[in-house]
Amino acid sequence: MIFKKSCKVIMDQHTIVLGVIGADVHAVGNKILHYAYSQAGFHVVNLGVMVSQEEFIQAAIESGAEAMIVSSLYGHGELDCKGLREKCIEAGLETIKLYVGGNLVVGKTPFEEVKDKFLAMGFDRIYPPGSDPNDGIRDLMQDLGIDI
Amino acid sequence: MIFKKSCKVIMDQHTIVLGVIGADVHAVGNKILHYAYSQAGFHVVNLGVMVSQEEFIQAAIESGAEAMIVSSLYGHGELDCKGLREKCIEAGLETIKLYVGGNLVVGKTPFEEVKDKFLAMGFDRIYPPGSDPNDGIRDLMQDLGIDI
Amino acid sequence: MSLQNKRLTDEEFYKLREEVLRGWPTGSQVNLNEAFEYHRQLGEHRSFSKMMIKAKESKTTIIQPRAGVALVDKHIELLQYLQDQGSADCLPSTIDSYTRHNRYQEAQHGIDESVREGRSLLNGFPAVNHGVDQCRKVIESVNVPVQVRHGTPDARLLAEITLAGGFTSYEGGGLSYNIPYSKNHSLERTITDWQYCDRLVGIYEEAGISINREPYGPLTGTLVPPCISHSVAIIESLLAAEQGVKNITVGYGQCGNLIQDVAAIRTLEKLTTDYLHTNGYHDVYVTTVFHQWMGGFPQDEAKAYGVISWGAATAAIAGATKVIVKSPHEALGIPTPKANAQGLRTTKQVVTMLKDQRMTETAELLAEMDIIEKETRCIVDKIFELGHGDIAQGAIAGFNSGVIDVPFAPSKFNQGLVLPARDNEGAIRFLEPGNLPFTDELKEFHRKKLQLRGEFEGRPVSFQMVIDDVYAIGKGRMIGRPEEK
Amino acid sequence: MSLQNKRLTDEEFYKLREEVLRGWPTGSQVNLNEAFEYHRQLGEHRSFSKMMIKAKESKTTIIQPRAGVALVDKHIELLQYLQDQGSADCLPSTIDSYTRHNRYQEAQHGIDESVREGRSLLNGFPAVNHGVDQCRKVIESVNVPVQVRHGTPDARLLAEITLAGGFTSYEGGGLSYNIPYSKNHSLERTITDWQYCDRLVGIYEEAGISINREPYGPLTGTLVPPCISHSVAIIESLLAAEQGVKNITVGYGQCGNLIQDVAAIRTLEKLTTDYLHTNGYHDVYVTTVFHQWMGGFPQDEAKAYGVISWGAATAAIAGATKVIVKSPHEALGIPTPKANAQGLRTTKQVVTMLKDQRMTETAELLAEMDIIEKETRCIVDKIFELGHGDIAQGAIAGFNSGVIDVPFAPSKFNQGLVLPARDNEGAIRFLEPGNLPFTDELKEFHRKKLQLRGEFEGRPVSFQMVIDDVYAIGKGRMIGRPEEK
Ligand code: B12
Ligand code: B12
Repeated sequence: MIFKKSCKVIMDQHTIVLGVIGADVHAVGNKILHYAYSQAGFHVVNLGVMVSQEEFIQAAIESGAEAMIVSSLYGHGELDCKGLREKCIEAGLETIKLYVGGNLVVGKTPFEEVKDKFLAMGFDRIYPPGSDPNDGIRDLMQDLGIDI
Repeated sequence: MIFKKSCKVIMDQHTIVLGVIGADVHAVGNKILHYAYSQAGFHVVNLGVMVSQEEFIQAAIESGAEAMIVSSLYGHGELDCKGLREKCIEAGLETIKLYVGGNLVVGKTPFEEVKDKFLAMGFDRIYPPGSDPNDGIRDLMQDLGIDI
Repeated sequence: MSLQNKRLTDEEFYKLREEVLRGWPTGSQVNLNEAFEYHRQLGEHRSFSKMMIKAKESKTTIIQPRAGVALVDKHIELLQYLQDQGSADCLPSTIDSYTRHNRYQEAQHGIDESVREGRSLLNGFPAVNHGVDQCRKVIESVNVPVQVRHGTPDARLLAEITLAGGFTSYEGGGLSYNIPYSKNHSLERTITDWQYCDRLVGIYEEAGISINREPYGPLTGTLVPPCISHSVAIIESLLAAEQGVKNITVGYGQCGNLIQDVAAIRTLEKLTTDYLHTNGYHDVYVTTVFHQWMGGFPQDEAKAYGVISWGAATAAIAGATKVIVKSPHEALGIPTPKANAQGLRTTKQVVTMLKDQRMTETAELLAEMDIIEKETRCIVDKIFELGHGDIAQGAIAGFNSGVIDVPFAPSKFNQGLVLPARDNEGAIRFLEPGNLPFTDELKEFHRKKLQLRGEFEGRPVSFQMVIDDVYAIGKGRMIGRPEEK
Repeated sequence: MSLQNKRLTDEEFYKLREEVLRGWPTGSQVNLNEAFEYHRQLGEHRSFSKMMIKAKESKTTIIQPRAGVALVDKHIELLQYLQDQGSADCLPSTIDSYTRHNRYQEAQHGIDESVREGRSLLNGFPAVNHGVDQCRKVIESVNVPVQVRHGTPDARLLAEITLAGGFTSYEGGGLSYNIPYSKNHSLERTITDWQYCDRLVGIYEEAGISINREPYGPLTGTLVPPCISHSVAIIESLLAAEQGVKNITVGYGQCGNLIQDVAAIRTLEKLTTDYLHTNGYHDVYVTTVFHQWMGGFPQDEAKAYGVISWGAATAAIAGATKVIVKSPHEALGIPTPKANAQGLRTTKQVVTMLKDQRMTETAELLAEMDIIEKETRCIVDKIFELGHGDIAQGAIAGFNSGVIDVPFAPSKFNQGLVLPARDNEGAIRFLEPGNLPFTDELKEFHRKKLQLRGEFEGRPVSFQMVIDDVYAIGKGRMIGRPEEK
């Protein structure tokens, strides 16, 4: 996988908060996502692994982030992500984009089911296991109206 | 697999005709069946591979066999076995036992389907892929009323 | 008897040809010059010979399934599926058993029944009945080279039709498609008939169209020690080269012991090339094909995947040019397209992962190579001697006297005196060498090896070991040990 | 700081214990003497230590799955299925992630939700919440030894409950269950907490009940060079032995290159035994466990079978005592019982087929063993030095200074300066050795190895290689080469 600088966002204007939610310690994908979004030109606030909903929100407020890129690999994604949208709204982050990806539920599950579940929780975009980071980057640029 | 002499039929009184039907050349199972039925005490007339229905019948008449042990591995069993029962009756072999085993049809198929198909063709016993020769021997002793 | 390893003259060939083409109505569709033209426009990517050369040069192990069904459209669907979903590097058309025995009438019946029942009642693709144009339809429907795989003692008409039909590789040989695949065909007959096939390939070569030839390596697929299949491969390569064949892939069926298998692939290539050179054939390009385990398979699919993967790993570690792939349905029946593609993808994963891990020539490997080479040379050299220098005559005399002898073969022209069994590491040795012309040293080597196993298992070396070994892999082991060993 | 590698006194231990058992109401169920009695009547066939000794002595590679669900009945069903349908030689109870982080409240919530939804919402078995009796129900429901597998930095209460509950093996350690599994736990804390666990095991040993301990080998499972995981295994073995542990299984996660993997398993056993002896621990029985590929898996099941099988083959060829098995669902989610059993059966087929094919000590293997041994000794000896002879203090100083450094680890106490990448044969080397205390010779070795790959691929040695290698096996390769290489 090659993360092209060609589609670099102009001048780090756009900030995102990145992290792995819950009690999840899967760090490899997080390190690569950090690298990929940075290469694409985003200003990345990477909270690493084991991040609580509160930490995500705190960091988004402090950094003025336009999106949260949430990963969950270990299977508790469903339990951990519930209520994040509501808490964002409470905290005044009405317009923030919520992206989530990884192995979101326990067990091999048809992706459509998973997608519906997380859409219902208020996420804007949901990515299946092993998604290419570039897909998320492309979508985010589009959603934020960034020209490439 | 061990072929026990303990269940030896008394004094080669019982003859069987053994062979692989049709254009089928799978010889390994045939050699082992020959060995197994002989060890069990049967008198085995082994026609080997590529045996026609006519050859089976001819050999049964000549040897006074009580059963035909037909193998078909290569998938054409259905085409090759059709009509064998009728030809046996025509040839005066009304009471001969017809056993068949191997990979009887083309492709992995639920065994019940295969069994019904071959029962309808007039076979007395049908064995799934990779059956233990001992099963056939035990059944034959029972069917022929041989004490063990 | 006039059979000799000598190139057929044009006169001889074209005279035979008339009769061959009359074997079934579709024979009249074959026109050689038109066929050459057809091949010329097929494109490099459809040339089996070119693909094999490229694979060998890039040190890649390419993968190929077995596949064939009765009806053309279904067959095309199947091949496309294996190409697209199975990542097959090249494709086969496996021929049905009636066609293999020239029973075209019965094949036709099978086609008709298959149309009627809406499923394939034949165990392969009846290419002769379908004829030249239908074969071309198959070839054009895919983007990789396609080979005829069969098991046909008299494969002359099949060769005429399929080569004219655009196939670029032809499996088989006068020994390897006789001894394991026939009961009554004499070797005189089949060698002669295969000289025809080889000559036909030679004629294509001379017209600038290279056709790959693949002597069939695994023979009965059941505990065949390398020296036996190597001898057959070498003899068939010499017979083919004489008729003008230029691109040969020699084959070998996995035994299961890694060292023996790697040694086998390495010596197979080396010995074939050596014998070709010594006999004056200098421009034959030799590659190898490794067959995943050809004996009885476990019925459980998960276990079958284990067997398939171990075959794939061995092929890669040995550095075979091509590997023939089994499916997780192997023990039960001809695989569905899906199961076939699964076997392919498993294999692709393994050979690609192991691409850069060829076994180096350790002392152990060299010792095993040395054994195989010595054994093979004993056999092949004796066969030359029996034929007074003529390998065709020698082959006949060799089988007749048991100087070469294939375990478990159905042919009545095979002596069937040898008994193979695994040694204590799982390598296949001779429990009974029959009339193989081995030196005392070699015989002693085999005796010792089996004695060690017997001692370990606490039982005498006997036929029971052979039976146990036949069943072993199907039952999840390699060596057929008594229970609790 | 008072932490030392010194056996806890009874006073220290039992004082801590009071607090530990108060961590969750089920703690009050534990009574040591009653637990010893319980173990005494469990039967030899349920002893993990005995099984490991027997496996090593009979040169068998035994197989074990990962498995755990939220509810006891479902968990029992799962384990019975893996025993009966998966031919697992021993079983696990994989603990859920909330329990691993001592979040018993959340685990309880997960149990409740699982009951409500009728499916497991937890990624493992919450043993603490279920308590001693429920654990015993699990143990008694199967006929093979059962191990606790987790990833818990503070695993004291879990150990108390599960050992009293009849488990006979306990995975983890103060380093291996911290660095890859935690972000904020200090090593002082986790080593101290694991001294408690080890001491508990020691107390069982002293009561005549042998409990197997297994430091967790694969760490982050992602391109971890053998010397790193070996160093951790050795340190944890020394820490465990000091507390009275007598039966240790050291682990290693497959790299993928056969020679490196075999060399790793051989040196792991040798070095662990050596260090134990040199440090005065003479009566510890050491065995090995090989983990099938622990990094990203291919999503396609057929391809996953290929990866699983190659791991199984390597374990057998290396002669590992135990192999931990992946399932064809690995890339997608916690496997269904069926998929889990399939991975087991594939593995059983391969290890049984290859039982008699251990790799002999070729020059190549010895050279790789020599490299691993030198690297590991550099690290471990430096750690002893940093700890002024105390390995516990040394380990903390070692991680702090990057003298030992785990790639891709989440812990903030890990420097994360080293970068691993595959060489041109697929062995894992250091692209960037960070602060590892390597000799110039060793550094040069790694530099050269990667340079050869760079030359072959026609690109500079860089971080892009690391990324490409992380993805490679998931994408069907081993080395992350640029396209068309
Ligand atoms: C070895 C083998 C070959 C060898 C045979 C060598 C020889 N001359 O013997 C070679 C390579 C030549 C070969 C060729 C072919 N084969 Co083949 N072969 C096999 C294989 C791998 C093992 C067979 C074997 O020896 N088993 C070991 C013996 C001991 O077991 P057995 O034969 O099953 O016999 C035992 C039992 O079935 C039972 N039994 C048998 N008959 C009876 C009868 C009774 C009454 C009883 C009680 C028991 C019983 O007892 C026997 C002894 O234990 C099987 C697949 C498998 N089973 O793993 C495919 C298989 C049988 N072959 C198959 C096919 C299609 C072919 C070919 C058409 C080639 C092809 N597609 O490439 C040709 C056919 C040639 C021909 N005209 O017959 C198919 C059949 C498909 C189907 N039925 O749907 C199979 C199942 C493989 C597959 N999945 O595609 N084959
Ligand atoms: C390596 C690994 C581990 C390592 C992690 C080391 C570390 N600290 O990083 C170790 C061994 C420690 C581990 C532990 C566990 N693991 Co784990 N692990 C894996 C494994 C094999 C690979 C993960 C990985 O690194 N992949 C490579 C990276 C590059 O890919 P990635 O993580 O998927 O991330 C990429 C994409 O998903 C995507 N992405 C991710 N998030 C997002 C978000 C957005 C918006 C976008 C666009 C894209 C995106 O981009 C990333 C970069 O390319 C996976 C299975 C697999 N995938 O093959 C299991 C897996 C994730 N683990 C699993 C489990 C259950 C666990 C454990 C509970 C242990 C267990 N059962 O034994 C513990 C959990 C510990 C904890 N508290 O979190 C399960 C999860 C099950 C489920 N969801 O149903 C998996 C799927 C394995 C399985 N099938 O059982 N694991």
